[in-house]
Amino acid sequence: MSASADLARAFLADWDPATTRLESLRARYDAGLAWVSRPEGVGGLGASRDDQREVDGIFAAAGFPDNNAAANGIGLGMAAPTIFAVGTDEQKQRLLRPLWTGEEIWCQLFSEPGAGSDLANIATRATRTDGGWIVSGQKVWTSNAHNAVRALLVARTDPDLPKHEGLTYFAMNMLDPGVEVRPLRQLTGEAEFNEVFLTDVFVPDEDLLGSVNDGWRVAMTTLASERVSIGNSDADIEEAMVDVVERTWRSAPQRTRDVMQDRFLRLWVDARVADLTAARMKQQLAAGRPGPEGSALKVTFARLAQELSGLELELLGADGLGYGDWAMVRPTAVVFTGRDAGYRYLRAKGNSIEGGTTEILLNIIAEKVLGLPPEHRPDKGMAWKDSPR
Amino acid sequence: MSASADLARAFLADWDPATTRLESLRARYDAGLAWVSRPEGVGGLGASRDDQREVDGIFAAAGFPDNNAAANGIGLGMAAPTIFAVGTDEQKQRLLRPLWTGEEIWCQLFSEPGAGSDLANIATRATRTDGGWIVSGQKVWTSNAHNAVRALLVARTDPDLPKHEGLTYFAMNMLDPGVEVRPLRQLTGEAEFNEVFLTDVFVPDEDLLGSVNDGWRVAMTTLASERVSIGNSDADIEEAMVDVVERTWRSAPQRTRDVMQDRFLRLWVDARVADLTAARMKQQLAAGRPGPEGSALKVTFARLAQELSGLELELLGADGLGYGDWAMVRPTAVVFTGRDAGYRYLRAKGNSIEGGTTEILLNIIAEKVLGLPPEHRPDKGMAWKDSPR
Amino acid sequence: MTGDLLYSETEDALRESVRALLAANCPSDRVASMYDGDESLARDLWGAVSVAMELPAIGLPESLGGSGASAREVAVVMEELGRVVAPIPFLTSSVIAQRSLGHCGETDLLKAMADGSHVCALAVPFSSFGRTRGESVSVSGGRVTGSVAAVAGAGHADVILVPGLDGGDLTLQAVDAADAHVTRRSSLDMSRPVCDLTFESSPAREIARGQDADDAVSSGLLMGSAMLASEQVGVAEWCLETTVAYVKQRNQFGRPIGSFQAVKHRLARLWISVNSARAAARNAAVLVEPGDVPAKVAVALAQSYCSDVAVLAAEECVQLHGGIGMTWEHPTHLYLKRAKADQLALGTPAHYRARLAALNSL
Amino acid sequence: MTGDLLYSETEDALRESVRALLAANCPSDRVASMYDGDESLARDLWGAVSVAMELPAIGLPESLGGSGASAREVAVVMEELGRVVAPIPFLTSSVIAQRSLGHCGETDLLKAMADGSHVCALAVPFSSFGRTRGESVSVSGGRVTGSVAAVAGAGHADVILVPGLDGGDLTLQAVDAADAHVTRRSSLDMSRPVCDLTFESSPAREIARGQDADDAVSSGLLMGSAMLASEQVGVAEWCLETTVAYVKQRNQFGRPIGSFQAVKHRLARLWISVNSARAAARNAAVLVEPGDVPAKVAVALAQSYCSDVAVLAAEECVQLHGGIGMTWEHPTHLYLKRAKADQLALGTPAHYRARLAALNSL
Repeated sequence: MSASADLARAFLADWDPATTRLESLRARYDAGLAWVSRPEGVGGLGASRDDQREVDGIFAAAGFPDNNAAANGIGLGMAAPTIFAVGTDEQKQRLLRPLWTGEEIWCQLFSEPGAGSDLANIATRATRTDGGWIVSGQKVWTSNAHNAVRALLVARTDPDLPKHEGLTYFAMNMLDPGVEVRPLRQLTGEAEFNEVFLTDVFVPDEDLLGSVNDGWRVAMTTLASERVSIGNSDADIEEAMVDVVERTWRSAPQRTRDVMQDRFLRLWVDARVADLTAARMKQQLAAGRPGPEGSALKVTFARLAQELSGLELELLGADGLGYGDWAMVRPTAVVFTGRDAGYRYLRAKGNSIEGGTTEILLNIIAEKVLGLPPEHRPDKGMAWKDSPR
Repeated sequence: MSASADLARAFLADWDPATTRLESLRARYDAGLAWVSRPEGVGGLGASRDDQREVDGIFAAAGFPDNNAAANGIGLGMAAPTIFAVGTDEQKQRLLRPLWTGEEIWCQLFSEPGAGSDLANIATRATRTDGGWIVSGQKVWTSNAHNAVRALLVARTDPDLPKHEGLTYFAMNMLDPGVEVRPLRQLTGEAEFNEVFLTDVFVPDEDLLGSVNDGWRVAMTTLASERVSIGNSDADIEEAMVDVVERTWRSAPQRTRDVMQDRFLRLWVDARVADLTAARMKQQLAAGRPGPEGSALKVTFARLAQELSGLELELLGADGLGYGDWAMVRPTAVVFTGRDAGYRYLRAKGNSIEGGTTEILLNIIAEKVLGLPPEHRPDKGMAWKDSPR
Repeated sequence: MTGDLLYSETEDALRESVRALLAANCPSDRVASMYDGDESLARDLWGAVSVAMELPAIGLPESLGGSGASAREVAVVMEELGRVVAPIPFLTSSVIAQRSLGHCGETDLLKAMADGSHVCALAVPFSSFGRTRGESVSVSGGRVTGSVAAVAGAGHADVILVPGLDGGDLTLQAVDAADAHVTRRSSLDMSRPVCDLTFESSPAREIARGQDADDAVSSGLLMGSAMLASEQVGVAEWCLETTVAYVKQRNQFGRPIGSFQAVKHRLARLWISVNSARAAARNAAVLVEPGDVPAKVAVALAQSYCSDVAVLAAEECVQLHGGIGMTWEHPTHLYLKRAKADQLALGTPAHYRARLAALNSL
Repeated sequence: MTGDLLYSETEDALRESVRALLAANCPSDRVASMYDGDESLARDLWGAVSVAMELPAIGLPESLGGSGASAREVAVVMEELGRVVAPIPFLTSSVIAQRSLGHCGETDLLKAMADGSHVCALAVPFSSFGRTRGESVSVSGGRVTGSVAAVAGAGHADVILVPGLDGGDLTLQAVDAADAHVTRRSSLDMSRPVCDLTFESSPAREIARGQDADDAVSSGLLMGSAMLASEQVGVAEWCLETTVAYVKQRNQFGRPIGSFQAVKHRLARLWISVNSARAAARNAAVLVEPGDVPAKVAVALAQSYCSDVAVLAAEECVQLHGGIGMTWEHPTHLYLKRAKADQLALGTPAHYRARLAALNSL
C-alpha cells in the first residue's frame, strides 16, 4: 500500500458524493491525485509512476467520476507531456488543470496539405505583433478539432531559416474567430478528422510553448509519445484485428477455409509473433532499455490490419459485398471491433499513413537502427523560403 | 519456297559430304548461307530474316555439320551484331567468318569488381601506344573466357571525361600473353565464369570497334540484345522451371500438397500468366511494336525461378537435403532441367543478378516506362578520375 | 498455341469512342454521390451509352438488333467501364444475363434488351462461383417463392432470371421485376450495389430446365468472369496511371515523391503486374467463347490473377497518395471499393486457384 | 501470460564466451572446405568446444556431469552456433539425442556423452516432422534390420538411437555406430551433412518401447525444433549484419548502395523480421520444457516463422551482395545452404502451420 494510496483514501473519506462532477475532479487535481508522479501543485505528488494504477483503482472503486480520458487523448497524451517538458510555471498553472479535468479538450495542428511526411515543411505563418503573434494557414487531419478549445500548434516564425529551424510551438485558442473547422470526410463515409483554416488568429505571448524557433525539437518529443502509443495501441485498447478475423474464419464455410488455409495461417502466425514482439518490447521498456521497436511494431500492425481485413472480406463472400452505412457521421473514436468488415478494410488503409507512413518509418529504421545513409535532400540547409517545394 | 532456300538446295547438291567440317562451314558462309539476312560477302544474301529458319532446316535435314552455336553464344548473339553495327569492312571480313564457323570463340569483358550495376564505372585502362593500345585491368563474370580466342572488351581511354564518355570498345585477342584467365567458383560448386586479369595487353588499332570514347553507346546496343534474350530464354531453350517443379509437385505426398496447395498454385498461376505475357511481347515485336517488356519479363522469370525452386526443395523433404555434387567442374552451359533441385535453387539466385540486377531493371522500368525521376547521382557530369567511388 | 493477345485496330477504335463517351458522361463526383443515395448517374449514363453507341446490345447478334461484337471487343468495353467505375448494369445485363438467355434461345427478351430499354439480371449472389444450385427458391405451378441475397444489377432491372428448384430439377424462370421484392443493400461498391430479392408466389415463365438451366447459368457466369477480368485491368490501369501522375507532381523533402527509389520500385512492380494482367485478361477474352475446358482454364487463370492485381493497384494508389487517398473528395476510394468488390465477385481468386488445381490435376 | 523474452545477464555472459570460442575456432573458409571433403574442422571444433566449455553437456543435469543449463541458455548457444554455421553435432547429439535418452532415463549413455567423447544420433530423417513410426526398421531378437535415409549428425556418431518396429510395437534401440553401415551423402548443407544408414542384423540394446519410445522420440524432436529456431535466428542475424555492413561500404553510381531507398527499405523490413523471429524463438525456448500443448504451440509458432526468416535473410544477403554473394569465396553461400536445409529440417513451415491450425482448431 503506497503513500499515494493512503492519500487517495483519505481524500475519498472526505469526499461528498453529492459534489458536482467538475468540482470533484478539480478537488482531486488540487489534492495532487490526478497524475501522482507529476510535481506537487500541478496535479501531482511527486510520487512513483507505479502508484498511478493503484490510485486510479481506488477512485474508480469509490464511484468517483472519471475525467473521460478517451475524449481528450491528445490533451492527456501529447499536450500535457509537452507542457510539463517546456511550459512555464504560469502555463502549467493555467493550462493543466482544465486539461486534466476535461474542461478543455485539445487538438493538434501539425499536418498541412504540403507538410505530410515532410512535416517540417509547415507553411502556416506566425508573424510578430503587439503582445503576441498573428497566425494564418491551413491545417489538416486534425482529430477532435470540432470539440477542442485548445490546440497544439506548430507554425513558421522565420522563413529565412532552414525548414527545421524556423518553427515555433504554441498553445492556441480554438475559439478565436479566425479559426474555421471543416469536417474532412474519409473513404469510410465518416468524418473522423477536420481541416482547420486559420485566418489572422491572435496568439498571445503567454501561449508560446518553449522558445521561438525551437518548435521542431518540441514537436519531435510530442510525436515520439504518439508513435509508441500507436504501435502498441491495438493490444491494449481493443480486440486485436487477428482475433476479430479469427472469429470470422471459424464461421466461414469449410470449402473456403480449405483453399485459404495457408494464407490465413501465415497471417495468423505473423500476428501472434507480432504480439510476442510487442510483449518483448514492453519487457525491454520495463527493464529501462527502450528500443526502436515502436516504429517497427507500427509497420507490422498496419500491414497485418490491412491484410487480415482484406482476407476477412474474401472469407465473407456475399456478406462482404455489403457495407454498414455510408452516412457522414462524426465518430468519437476509431474502433475496429463491432463494426462491419467493410469498414475495417477501408479504415485500416489509414494505418500505414497516419502517425508516420510506413515508408517514413522504414527510413527511420534504416537510418537510425541500421545506420544506413540518409536520403538525398535537395533542400538541406537552405532557407525555407528558397527551398524547392 | 524462298530464293534463299533454292540457293541452299543448290549449294547442297554440290556439297561433298566427305568435306571436313570446317571446310564445309566456310563454304556455306562464303555462299552467303550463314546468316541470310546479312549482306552479301559477309556470310549473307541480303534476304529476309524469315528465310533463316527454312535455310537452317534444309541444312540440318541434309546432315550438314552445324556451327555449334551453343558453344559461341556471345560471339553469335553479341559480337556479331556489334561488328555488323559498328565494324569497318576490314573487320567484318576478318572477324565474322571465323566467328560464325566457330573457329573463334568469343567472350565479353565488361563487368569489373568495381563496375557491376554501375557498368560505366569501368577502371580497366587502355592507353595509347604505337599502332594501338596497352590494356591493363581486371574483369570478372566472364563466361567462356577459358575457351575464347577473342573478347569484346570495354576499357577506359580517357579518365578526364565523365564516366560514360571516356570508354572505348575493342575486339581483343585472348591469346595475348598478358591475359590470365582464372576460374571463378560459384555457390553451386561449379565454375561457370572466370576472372580475367589483363596486364599490358597490346590491342592493335585495327581491333578498335567504333570510335574512340564511344564505347558506352556501343556497349548499350550489345546489352540490349542480351537482355531481350535473357528475359525470354527459359521458354525457348529448355523446359521452364514451372514445368520441372510441376512434375515434382505431382509426385509429392498428398499431405504436403494439401498444406502447400495455395502457395504452389499462386506460383503456378504467376508462371502461366508470365508465359502469356511473354507470348504477348513476342506478338508485339512481330507487329513491329517493341516494348519494354523484355526487362519486365526478366524480373518476373527471375522471381519465379527462385520461388519455384525454393518451393521444390520444401516439397522434396528428405530428398531436398541432398545435393548432386560439389565438385568444381566447368559446365559448358547452364541447364536447370536434368540437374537436382538443390542446384536449381542455388543457381537461380543468380537470375536476379546476372544480365542486369532486378533492382537496376526496376529502375529502368520506373524511369523509362513510367517517366519517374532518375536516381540522385553525385558523380553526374564529373570527370571519371575525380568522381566518388 | 496462344491466340492473338494484342488489340486490333477495330478494338482500338472502339476503345476510343467508348472512352470519349464515358469521359463526357461519367464524372467521378457523380459516381461518389451514389454512395449518398443519388442514383441519377446510373440511369443517365445507361441512357447515354444506349443512345450514342448502343452499348447494351454490342454483344448481341445483328439479327437480334445487336452489333455482333466478339468477346474480345466486349472486353475492351469492360476495360473502359472499369477505368471510370461506371455504375451501369453492363456486366450483369449485357454480359451475364444476355449470355444465359442466348443459351436458352430467348430471342424475344434479347430483342427487347437491344435498345437498352429492358435491363435483365440473373438472380444469383454476386459472389457465386461458377454455378448455382437454386436451392433458395422453389418453383411450383408457374410461380416462384424464396429469396436470393446480394444480387448485382437488380436495382434497375425489368426482368429477373431466377434459378429455382421445381421438385428436384433446377429451372430458370423469368420474373417481372415488379413482381419481386427488391431490397437495396448498403453495399461496399455503391457503383454496383447489390440487392436482396424476395419472391412470394411471384408469377414466372420457365425458360430452361435441368441440364439446360444449369448450362445457361454456368455459361452466363463463365462469360461474366472472363469479362470481369478486363474490367479489373481497367481499374488497375487507372490506379497505376493516376498514382504515377501524382508521385511526379507531389513534392516532399524538396523532391517529387516519385524520385524515392522505394516508390519507384513499387510502381515498376505494379506496372509489371498490370501488364501481365492484361495478357491474362486478353487470353480469357480470346478463349472464352466455346465454354470448353480451355475456356475454363483461361478464365480461371485470368480471375486468379487479375482480381488481386486490381486490388493491389487500388491499395497502392491509396497508400502512395498518402492522406489525400483516404479522403472522400479524391476518386481513389471509388476504385478501391470496386476492386475489392470485384475480387469477391463471381468467386475469389482462391476459389479459382482451387479450380485450376482440379482442371489441371495439380 | 508471456514469459521473460529478454536475455538474462547469465545468458549474455554465456553468449560472449561461446562467441569468442567460435571466433577463434570456426573460420568460415574451413567450413567451406567441408564441401570439398575436408572434415577436419568438424572434429577439431567439437574437441575445442568440449574442452574449453564442456558445451556438449551444457544441457545435462549436474548429476550426469553436465552444467544443468535451461533450454533458454541452450538456445543462446544455438544462436551462436548458427552465426558461424558451426559444423558440429550439437543439435543432433546434445539437444535431440540427449533429450530422447533423458526421457528414457538412460543415464549411463548420457554420462558417457558429457565430456564430448561420445556422440549420439537419433536415426530419423532430418526432415521428420514431430515423430516417427519406425516402419523402415524391424527389430527381432536384439538385432535391427532396415534403413533410414537422410539422418543428420550420424557421420561422427558413436551410438545410433534407432526407432524400429518389433512386431507392432515401436521401440527405440541403441546400436553401436560400428555395427551400422553409414553412407555419407553429398548434402545441400555440408556443415551438417546427412547420411543414409543401413542395419543388417545389427546388434542392438532396447532402451524404450511402445508409448515410451514414441514419447522419447517426440520429445527429442520437439526440443530440437525449439532450439533450431534459435539457430535460425543466429543465421538470420549474421546475414543481416553482414549485408548492412556491405551496403555501407560498397559504392556504385558514386554512392554507397545502402543509400538507395529500395535497399534501405528491404533491410529495414528484414530487421523487423529478424527482431520478430527473436521474440518467437525466445518464446519457444521459454515454454518448451514441459512438452505440453503450450510448448507445442510455441514451438510450431517459432518454426513457422523463424525458418522462413532465416531463408529470407540469406537470400537477401546473396542478392544485395550482387555477384560477390554468388561466389564460393564469400561465406554467404554457407548461410544460404544452412538456412535452406534448416527450413526443411524437422518439418517445413507449412507443416507447422497446419499443426497450428489443428492445435488451435483454426
